[in-house]
Amino acid sequence: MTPKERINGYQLVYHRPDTLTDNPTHYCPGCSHGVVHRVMMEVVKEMGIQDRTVGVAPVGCAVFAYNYMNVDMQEAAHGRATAVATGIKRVLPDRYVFTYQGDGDLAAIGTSETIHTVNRGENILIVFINNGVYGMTGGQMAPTTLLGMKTTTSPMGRDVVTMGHPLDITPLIAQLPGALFVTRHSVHTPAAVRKLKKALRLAFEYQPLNKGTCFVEVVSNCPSGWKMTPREANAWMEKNMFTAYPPGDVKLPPPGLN
Amino acid sequence: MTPKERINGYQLVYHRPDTLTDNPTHYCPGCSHGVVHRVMMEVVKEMGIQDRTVGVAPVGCAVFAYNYMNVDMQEAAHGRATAVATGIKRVLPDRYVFTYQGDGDLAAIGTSETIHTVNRGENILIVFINNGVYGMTGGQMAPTTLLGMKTTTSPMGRDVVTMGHPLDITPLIAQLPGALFVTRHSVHTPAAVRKLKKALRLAFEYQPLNKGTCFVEVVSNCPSGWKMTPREANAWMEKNMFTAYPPGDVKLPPPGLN
Amino acid sequence: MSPVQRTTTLMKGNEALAEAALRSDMDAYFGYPITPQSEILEYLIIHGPKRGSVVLQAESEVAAINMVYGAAGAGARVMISSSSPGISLMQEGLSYIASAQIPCLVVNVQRGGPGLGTIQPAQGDYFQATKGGGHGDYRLIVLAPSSVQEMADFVPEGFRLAEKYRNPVMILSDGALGQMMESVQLPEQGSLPKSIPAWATRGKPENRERNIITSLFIDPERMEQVNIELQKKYAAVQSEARAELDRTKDAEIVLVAFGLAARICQKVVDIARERGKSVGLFRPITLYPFPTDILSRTADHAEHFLVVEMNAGQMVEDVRLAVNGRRSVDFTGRMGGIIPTPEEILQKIESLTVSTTDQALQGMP
Amino acid sequence: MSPVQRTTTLMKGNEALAEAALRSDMDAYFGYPITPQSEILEYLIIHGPKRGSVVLQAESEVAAINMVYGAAGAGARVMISSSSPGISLMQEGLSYIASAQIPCLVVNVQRGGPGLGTIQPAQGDYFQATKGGGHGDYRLIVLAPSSVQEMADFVPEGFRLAEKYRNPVMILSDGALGQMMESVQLPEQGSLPKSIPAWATRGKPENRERNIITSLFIDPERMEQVNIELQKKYAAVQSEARAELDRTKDAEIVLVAFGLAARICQKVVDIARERGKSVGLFRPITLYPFPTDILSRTADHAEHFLVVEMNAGQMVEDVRLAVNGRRSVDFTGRMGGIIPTPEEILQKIESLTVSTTDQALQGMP
Amino acid sequence: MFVTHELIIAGFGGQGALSMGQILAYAATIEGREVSWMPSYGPEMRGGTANCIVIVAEKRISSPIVTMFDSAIVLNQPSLDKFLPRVKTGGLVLVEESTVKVPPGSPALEVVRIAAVHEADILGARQVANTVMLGAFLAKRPLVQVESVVKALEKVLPPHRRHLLDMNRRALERGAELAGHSEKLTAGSTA
Amino acid sequence: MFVTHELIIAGFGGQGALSMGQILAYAATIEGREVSWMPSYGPEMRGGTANCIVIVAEKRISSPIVTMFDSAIVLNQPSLDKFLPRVKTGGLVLVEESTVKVPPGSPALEVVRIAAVHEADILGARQVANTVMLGAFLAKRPLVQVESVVKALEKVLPPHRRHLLDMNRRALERGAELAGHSEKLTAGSTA
Amino acid sequence: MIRGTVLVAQEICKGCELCVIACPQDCLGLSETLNKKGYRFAMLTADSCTGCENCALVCPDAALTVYREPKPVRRPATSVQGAA
Amino acid sequence: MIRGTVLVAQEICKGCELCVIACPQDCLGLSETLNKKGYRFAMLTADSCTGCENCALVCPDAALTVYREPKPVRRPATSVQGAA
Ligand SMILES: Cc1ncc(C[n+]2csc(CCOP(=O)(O)OP(=O)(O)O)c2C)c(N)n1
Ligand SMILES: Cc1ncc(C[n+]2csc(CCOP(=O)(O)OP(=O)(O)O)c2C)c(N)n1
Ligand code: SF4
Ligand code: SF4
Ligand code: SF4
Ligand code: SF4
Ligand code: SF4
Ligand code: SF4
Ligand SMILES: [Mg+2]
Ligand SMILES: [Mg+2]
Repeated sequence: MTPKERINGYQLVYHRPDTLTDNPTHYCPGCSHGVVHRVMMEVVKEMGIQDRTVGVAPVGCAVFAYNYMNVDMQEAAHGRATAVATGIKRVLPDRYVFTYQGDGDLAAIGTSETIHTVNRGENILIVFINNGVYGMTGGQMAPTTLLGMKTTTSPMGRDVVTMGHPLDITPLIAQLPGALFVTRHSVHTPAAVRKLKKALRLAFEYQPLNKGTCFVEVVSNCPSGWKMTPREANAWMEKNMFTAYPPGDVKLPPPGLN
Repeated sequence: MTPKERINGYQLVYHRPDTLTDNPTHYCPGCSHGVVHRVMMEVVKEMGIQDRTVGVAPVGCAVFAYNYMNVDMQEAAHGRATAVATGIKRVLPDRYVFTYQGDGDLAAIGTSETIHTVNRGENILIVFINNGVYGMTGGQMAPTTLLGMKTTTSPMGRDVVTMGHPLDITPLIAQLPGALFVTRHSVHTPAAVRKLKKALRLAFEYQPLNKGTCFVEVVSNCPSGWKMTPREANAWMEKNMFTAYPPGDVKLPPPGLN
Repeated sequence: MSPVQRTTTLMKGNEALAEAALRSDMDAYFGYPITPQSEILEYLIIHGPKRGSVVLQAESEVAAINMVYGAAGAGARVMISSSSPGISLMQEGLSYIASAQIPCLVVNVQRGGPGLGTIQPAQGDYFQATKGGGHGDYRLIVLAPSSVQEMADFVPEGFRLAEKYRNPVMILSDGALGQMMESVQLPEQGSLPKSIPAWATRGKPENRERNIITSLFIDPERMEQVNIELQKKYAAVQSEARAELDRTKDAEIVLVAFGLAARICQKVVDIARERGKSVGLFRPITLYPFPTDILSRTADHAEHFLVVEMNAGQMVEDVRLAVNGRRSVDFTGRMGGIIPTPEEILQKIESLTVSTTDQALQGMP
Repeated sequence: MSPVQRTTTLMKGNEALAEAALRSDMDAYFGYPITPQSEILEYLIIHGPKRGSVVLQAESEVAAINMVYGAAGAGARVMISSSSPGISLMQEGLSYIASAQIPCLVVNVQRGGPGLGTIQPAQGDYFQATKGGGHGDYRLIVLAPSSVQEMADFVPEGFRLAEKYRNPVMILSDGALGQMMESVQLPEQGSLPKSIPAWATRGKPENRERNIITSLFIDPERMEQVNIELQKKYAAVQSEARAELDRTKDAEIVLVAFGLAARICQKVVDIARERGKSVGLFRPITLYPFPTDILSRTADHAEHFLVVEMNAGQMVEDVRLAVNGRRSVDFTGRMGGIIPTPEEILQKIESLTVSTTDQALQGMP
Repeated sequence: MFVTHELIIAGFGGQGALSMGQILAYAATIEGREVSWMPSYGPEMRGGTANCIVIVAEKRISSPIVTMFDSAIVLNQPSLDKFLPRVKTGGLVLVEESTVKVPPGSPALEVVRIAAVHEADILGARQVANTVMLGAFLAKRPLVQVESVVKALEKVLPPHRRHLLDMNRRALERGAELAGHSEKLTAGSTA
Repeated sequence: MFVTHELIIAGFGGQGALSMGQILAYAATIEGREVSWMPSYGPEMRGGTANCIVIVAEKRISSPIVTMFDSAIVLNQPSLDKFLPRVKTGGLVLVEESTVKVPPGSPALEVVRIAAVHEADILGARQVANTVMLGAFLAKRPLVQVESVVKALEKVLPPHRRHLLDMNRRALERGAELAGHSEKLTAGSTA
Repeated sequence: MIRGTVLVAQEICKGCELCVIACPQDCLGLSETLNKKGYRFAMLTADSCTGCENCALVCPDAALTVYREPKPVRRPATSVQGAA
Repeated sequence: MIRGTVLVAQEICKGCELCVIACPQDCLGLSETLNKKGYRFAMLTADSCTGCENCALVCPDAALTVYREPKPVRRPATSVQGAA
């Protein structure tokens, strides 16, 4: 049966949105980045805001996000995505502005920008991909690397005495009065993806209210950095990453808002 | 009566410690910096650790701290004092290492270094002088400037929409597992000074235990930046700063430690 | 709007610059306090917002320069200012901005270095400004004001050049020019045309491809193409080279100085001429592009060049490159925030003429 | 300890450098991952701690360079490494380190810029390294390896120079040298003497004044004195200038190239000589101090200089300054991570000789 | 023709040396002169010395910084020590009487002592001590007219200080009187 | 005299092109040759192409980067397209049979197809496909002795992989056999 | 049960198997052959697909298009009108 | 009550008055004259000082030295031994 025959008489129920470009991604097989890209662009598509959306790509594996997301984008220096987004949003206050950042980008070199952007309550969306490792540069330790976790720069496992504790930045963020909505998700199951999409939709919808920063963490895998198959990686993530970074809402907007 | 006559037969009960140099300070009249310097050096003197203490001065009004504190010191770049202290402590793990930083230094440009140093649990003491203003550069808004407070860069008072909320960094710090002892003080009354001294003594004493970072905030005045007399400044501080930054212990070491 | 009469006002250099930015319809300013230029931020935060300009005190210079990247990448007219150490922190950001070809105006009100240094005026950041303190082959267009008037004038001019060439422009000033007051004619409000650039990231309408601001070209062939584009631009920028020549035509000795040092040298020329010495002054106004050709022509008749800088000798290299061995090029300078006095420059001039006319006598016991 | 025999090993440049650092009794290393040099941190974190060296992955390059300041200011032998964008972020810190006269070793494994650029090898940071990318008048001593062997050799040499002059030393390498493997003889463990400097901040004993590490000299007279001290040091450093000369004696055309580009040029010389052309190679080993005098002597006999760089033309300025108009100096280069091929350099050589010998014929229809 | 005048005003930070210079500069601008006002600034917010160089000229001013001065207005002792040797021969040195002692043995200069603080107290506001000094200076060196100074003050004083305008005018006049009556010393006579 | 040999090894990331080159470089070092191994590295962690240039020579190697090669070992199609034109006339092109198709019409080169993946499967571990290729290459261009390769493997293999040594030796031998028996094509004959 | 089917963009698929794991009907698997990038790619291995979209939801490369049988339009009994 | 006294380092004092405020005995005040730096400086204005140290504790410039009458040594009655 040719594909054409197979779908004959059937209805299309899912197709990649045209807010994603046709470029194949450079991500490793099974990497969460692609899922999050797709879901974000589905939301942009469904809300019909492609013409009012400006994204900021990080330095990290998602550095090429602008090759895939079919919206106007800027590629920021390592760690500075939220500063770049602040610049954009301040001069274009009616646009939807988001950043997309890895854990190295957001929680190591960009810590200061992250905290101050949220503290100012910039009306932007920050999407935070926490895969516990520097994927792009070959799997070095990230601030969020778990204790005992082996990376190329914690070859015997992260040890707390010399390397410090995993940095759980999301609750810190949530504590800042400028944070409007802080939530943590994953994309390892269809149900998780559905939840993430709902959260992202809310986060985008809050933006024109000018009530503060929305912060969506996605606990993610990095099959290459972790040296696992995608299947193993997702299982490992659920077992280990979720203990340290449990999915769920961390801070909800005040009741009146919804 | 000459001074000599006056003290004839009396006992010396207080004299500036020789861990302070003889240099007169450049601080404005009534500025808290001088008090904190003195108290710290009294502790160093009383503990007899002058020969094992290395301090790090910030960029801020206390940039010249090394002119007054009679211990080996390094003057760090703006915001980087804790990184400098990390460098020192890592190569000299048996020394007492402290930083001394203003709110602009520690909580604006140095946010990232502050958080990561504490997160690594570097075994150093961070003394944080929160006067709600950039004193050195002429009274600009600091991260800790209160809402409505007038500074040269918030001439109509800090407004939350464009300038964001005052950043209360101390509870954030306390939340990090690397923080051992986090406490907040002031120096506006003799009693407050006594409390601060006790806290500083504890903080120094914890250091050889290698259990993490000690963080001592001193809510301070800045008569010049606030455009008040020292007397007014202390009264204003008590009334306004203490509401936002209430003195007290924020995080105590685990019970076994003392 | 009816044209506003240009009136003369007495102003600090920093404030004149800030007011000129508002009159140039600057959309946004990002900064962080640092002496001796905090007045720029302070002035703008009072006057900017009510005149439609975003003014934001960032948490650091690193954040500020990246806010500039974002805002200017979104098509806004953006300025940033700082002083030496703060400018050093922006070097990565400036390299990105130059690579992504984002127009913006960067002001460095220099102080004495290196390190934390002093807050007194200096010119030690010439190399950083003109050769590119960040990584890779990029250039800033660098304007060197030498009066409060030029602190104001070079703002619209800087924006114009930045937008024309899609390149960051730097105004390389110093603490003395920032802090001193002189009378100044401010530019007229609205005299600098503004339009939204086609490449700006402001949301992708259906009828165009998405706009991307990036400096990442992982494929080296593509990266080289970008570099070739940049180099072509820099070649075109050479036509903007400017200098002010003061009594150089008949000068035997030509002083070369920029910014505040040029002001001192003007006095030196006055005195020297009174004393019957044929001294002139060559003042580069653009430090990049360096006015190589104009200077080279001066070398057709002048015998000696004496470069005067408030540093250890930086521009002197560009002077030597321009003169290319045809004439002697000497240097005198003061460092660390010290401003050379006319007297010491005059002495140096004496020693120069002695050393050439009476060379044979030199070194005798 | 009995002296260890120097054996030949096949190693990546980055790893050879890291191993050489351990053998040079480095006390501490601070770094942050960035391609193409992450192997240095990765190697050191495996081998460093068990051999007594502190190895710490910092939260950023800014933090890392300031950790270096602290540790080296406390008298430790300290190294840091990064690649172009990361080095740009260190410019403020480097200016502080130079001003406070703290010895340390900084490694830049360059990649193509500007901006985020590409991860391919390049030499676009020459200006930044040699003229001072940070603010104020300071210099790094800059060593340019051109083989894996030199990646190793320049580590103890870099530490030695840093400690001798109390100045930061930079090894200016590139991604190709960092990533390639060649056989290398590693330095012997403990061959570099070490002592605790008297100025280090390690706690003030009763019998000495407190030690202070600072770059703040608010009084301009004092700041100028510090600058004069620095300039005297840089004058003394000139004696360390080094270059490798390959068949320049009888060369009509002298190629000038450093690092990887010099390797390519070596091949060019081989081929050119085979073809009967008298071509030689001048390879600066120290980029600062630039081997001006040695090069100038070469200009006594050579007719043309052709500078070959993996950038848009940076070192060529120093070559021109050295030659000072006596000979023609041309430039050819590739940018953005592209490595020039021997063929294209040979072609350029052809065009040079054509353009001088057959100049009259040029431009004819 | 108007002869270029190069003046230094120096005192402790907070004594108002800088603003005195600014007022003079404004006044000269109002009269169409070329003016430059150049402060020296230190790290301290208060305390420390503060001084400014004011140059008033007819044509474009070349260097805004000079090392020898036509006059000096001196508000504290360290400044006197620093600047006395840098006043040109025959130049004018105006000192605030209560805070500055003129040492004997200085070169031949016209030294005028003004009890500006005392006069200001009498006038009712210590802040106008500066204005008294300025009035005295202008009596000696009429670089600008008193009216221009008043206009400058009108421009410069913040709205909530406008009521001080009259007092300032009186201070200027009083300064001029004092300068007229003042015991003229050459530095070197007992101060 | 030993003649300098310039070789490119190219494939997808993860196929082991780089490590194959390293083994060869180690082996040549053991034999006292001058060697350089130069990878090209891309942004991707997996996927993308990866290749390295290995130069084996008797004397100091000048440029570690060359544009024309004496031989090429090719493990995927994009690499063939890229490097086939850059093999010198008369040079050797070794391709993995199951993944690379040699197009007709290429210049006259010695093209040898090796079913390395298939052979490795037979030997029991797909990872040794590389070693099969290397064995084949060395049969054609004996730059180093097989024994040196085995010694290099001993040095390079991590302890927990030492048991693979024997299999690798067999893979080298098998590769050599295949190269001997292999149908020699000039590119251009139907592949 | 509603019937569905999926199309796989074979040259985009990287064979990560996440769809295979996510499919509640166990009707996805990987090909034996490789695509141009060297990956095995996802394919329907049984015809039990219900068009539930789960596979598409977890696919990092948006390589899946999902189709479903039209829902049998349940017409309310009262509105029986002639289909056009 | 124990009697005490304080010495003020007049050239170091900046006249901030914090000691004046802190003194429970109200025995500190500022001078009429200025020191070399132009500040009025702290001085004892009454002889009610108890040597409590409060002033010294809050002084930012460590300008105060505090003295106190020796405590009357309360000798336990049983140990009356001749003082050497
Ligand atoms: C200033 C600077 N430092 C370092 C790098 C190198 N670098 C590129 S990506 C990266 C880390 C990325 O990790 P993360 O943010 O967690 O993203 P991931 O790749 O894991 O998605 C680093 C350190 C750089 N490009 N620029
Ligand atoms: C990189 C850099 N940016 C800015 C400055 C200017 N600067 C000096 S001190 C200071 C702020 C000091 O404020 P704070 O840390 O609160 O200390 P305080 O003076 O209030 O005690 C600033 C912004 C600098 N020296 N270096
Ligand atoms: S390295 Fe990790 S984060 Fe990066 S693309 Fe691969 S799997 Fe994803
Ligand atoms: S400016 Fe403020 S913080 Fe600085 S010395 Fe003066 S009072 Fe103290
Ligand atoms: S999830 Fe997508 S990329 Fe992965 S195997 Fe399935 S179709 Fe292919
Ligand atoms: S649509 Fe559902 S049933 Fe069909 S293949 Fe995908 S996951 Fe399986
Ligand atoms: S010691 Fe106590 S009583 Fe005496 S002056 Fe000081 S505060 Fe007052
Ligand atoms: S507290 Fe100290 S500085 Fe302040 S008035 Fe008293 S003695 Fe002087
Ligand atoms: Mg990551
Ligand atoms: Mg402060």
